[in-house]
Amino acid sequence: MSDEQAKKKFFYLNRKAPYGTIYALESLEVVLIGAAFEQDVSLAFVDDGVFQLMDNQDAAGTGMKGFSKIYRALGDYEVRKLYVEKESLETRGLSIEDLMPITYEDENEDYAEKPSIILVGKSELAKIIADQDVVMSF
Amino acid sequence: MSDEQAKKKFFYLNRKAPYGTIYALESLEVVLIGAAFEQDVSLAFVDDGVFQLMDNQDAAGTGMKGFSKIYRALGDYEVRKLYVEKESLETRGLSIEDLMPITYEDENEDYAEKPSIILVGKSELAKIIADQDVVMSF
Amino acid sequence: MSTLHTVNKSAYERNALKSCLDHALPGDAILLIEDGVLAARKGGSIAPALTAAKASCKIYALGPDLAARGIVAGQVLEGIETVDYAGFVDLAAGASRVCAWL
Amino acid sequence: MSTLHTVNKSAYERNALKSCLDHALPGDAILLIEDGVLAARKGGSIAPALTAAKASCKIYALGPDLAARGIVAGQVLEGIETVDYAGFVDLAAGASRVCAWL
Amino acid sequence: MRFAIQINEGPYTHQASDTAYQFTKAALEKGHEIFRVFFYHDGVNNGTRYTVPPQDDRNLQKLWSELAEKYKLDLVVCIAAAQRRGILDANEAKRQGKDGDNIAPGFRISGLGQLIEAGIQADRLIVFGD
Amino acid sequence: MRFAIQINEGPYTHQASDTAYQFTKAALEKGHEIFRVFFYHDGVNNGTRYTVPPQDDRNLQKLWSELAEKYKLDLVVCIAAAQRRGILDANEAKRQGKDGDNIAPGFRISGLGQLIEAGIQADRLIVFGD
Repeated sequence: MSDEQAKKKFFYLNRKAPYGTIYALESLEVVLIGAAFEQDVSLAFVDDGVFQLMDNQDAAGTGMKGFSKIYRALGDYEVRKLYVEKESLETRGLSIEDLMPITYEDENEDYAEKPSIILVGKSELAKIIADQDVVMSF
Repeated sequence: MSDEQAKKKFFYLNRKAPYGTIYALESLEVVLIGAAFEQDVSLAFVDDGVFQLMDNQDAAGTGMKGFSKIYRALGDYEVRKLYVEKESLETRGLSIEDLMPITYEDENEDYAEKPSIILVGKSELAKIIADQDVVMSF
Repeated sequence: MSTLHTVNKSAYERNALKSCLDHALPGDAILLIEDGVLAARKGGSIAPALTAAKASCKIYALGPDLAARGIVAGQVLEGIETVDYAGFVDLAAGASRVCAWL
Repeated sequence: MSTLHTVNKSAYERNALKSCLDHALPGDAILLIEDGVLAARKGGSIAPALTAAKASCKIYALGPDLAARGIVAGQVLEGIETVDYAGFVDLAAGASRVCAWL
Repeated sequence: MRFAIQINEGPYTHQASDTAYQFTKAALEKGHEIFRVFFYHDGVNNGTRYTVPPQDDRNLQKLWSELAEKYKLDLVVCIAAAQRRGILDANEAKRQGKDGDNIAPGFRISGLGQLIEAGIQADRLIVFGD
Repeated sequence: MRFAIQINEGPYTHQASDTAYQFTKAALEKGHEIFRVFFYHDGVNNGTRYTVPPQDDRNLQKLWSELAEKYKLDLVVCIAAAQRRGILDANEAKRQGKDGDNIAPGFRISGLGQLIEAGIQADRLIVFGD
């Protein structure tokens, strides 16, 4: 799959909150493995999916394994497009400041740290979906 | 548990549609087994639970096993109180005529057939819940 | 090219159908399957939203799932087309991608 | 005697909390657990409904579940009391029955 | 006080088993009695000894087995639900002509009557599910 | 056309496996190719041979195994998801020190890369879940 022409656009649609169910964690596991395949990867956080990116997650008291640090490491896996839907944040009383900072190093600009989170409106996200080859839902 | 004083009020809270998930069917299986214990049994159909009682169910095309006939047999198991919430029907554009007829034979009135379905408003149902000993949710 | 959206949840219980309608583009197809078909019944509170969506999207419901839930032919909202599993395959083949709103 | 109602679903995704609020009687207790605690955060669209319910019911949220989801102390709606698992046990023991809105 | 616990979901996919475990442990540590823990629906999947969760994660089956041993808990897996989902003990495996079993230590397979009995005998039944 | 199928839920509890089966069967009967069926999350529970559903009900594991045999389908159970949920083949059982395995005929255990590859190789990926 080294041929640029053969790259497919993979889109991970995350609509569920973390911890109450395992979908957020196991979706991340697919993203990490998928990174090795060098496709064009985007993640979307819509509806309760935006809670996956909340800052200050501490699952210790529940007995479950916390996994929020993995989102911060996505940049190292060349996963750099994390679309977060504005309307989903607003409904939940959240703003981008409530989310953890997630960045990547841009090798074309002397490894400057750049934000991976891209705020989009729902009509914009609809167009992004319409541009994908593979949509994985969890 | 033959002592009348020892009877407990068991309440089965059904809020999910049939077939999409197994909860409706496996809830019924508890009700059937539970009938042998001669407790005071009520079933409530609230929210999408009202769809469990829809007339004309035919699951053959899905490959799944239909089980709507079991509801009609509940009278034979002395399960005679099926509370259906009015507001839940209305939201879904349903009336009691859309549900299957479910009856029992009243041994105190020469085995006359009587309806098991009892239409209740949500405030009435709230009071019924407050009168129960054991609430089983599915 | 267009997207086939699938919705398998009851619109009365969850927000999946609403979210799907919010993200479908004109010309897309929406297929209601499993408990998702409950929204296709006439007279329900979700009906106006589906009727409005018909202006820009084609809406389908899986026939075997309607039948399982006791929704017979005359009770399906006008303009929603019933398909079987082979029809589902055709819709998936005819779209450029399939997006499941789980 | 009173009922302890538990809600473990996000009010933004499902209708469980709404249904619970519709069936709670004055004097009942409502405990938000698992994804149910998401409703306890200030500023969300579900907040007014919870605030209204506080007039007749006592509302609790499970602390470990709030923490897991990054909802810290100052972000919890006023009047919602945070409890731990031992507090959950006390609430269950103190009520006459426990009703789960799954 | 005497509690009974009903668990409707399997481990990991839903938080139900985690929350039920924390509740049960807290109740026992407060000196309450747990009459029975009944595993129903996908909850029966808590009772397989074949799970191998990641090393840095909790092992729910082991947590339940250990709690059962420490407090002499009665962990009952519903037989009808277990048959649909492939949870077997040695007896069931023999009866059904299967070549192995996967039930975990401290769990036993029995009928739905055990859930009803738990509802009758316990002061409170608490249901954990999806 | 070449389809890939992802199944996120186990048998019976959710309809996902039923719908995916009917879709897969219909696609094959129409002459389409199924590149792979990938079982993820609780979907791995479709691949245990220990299930014994009621005699008048469908046996989803057998339906999948038979369809796989008839059409040479590639049924892949995700290894990471399977470890959490107790689905083992003989190799995995040995590697993990377990005393038995429960994988059903026609299913194989492999990594998540198989799902990505299916997304790359197939014309359409269809996801069935909760």
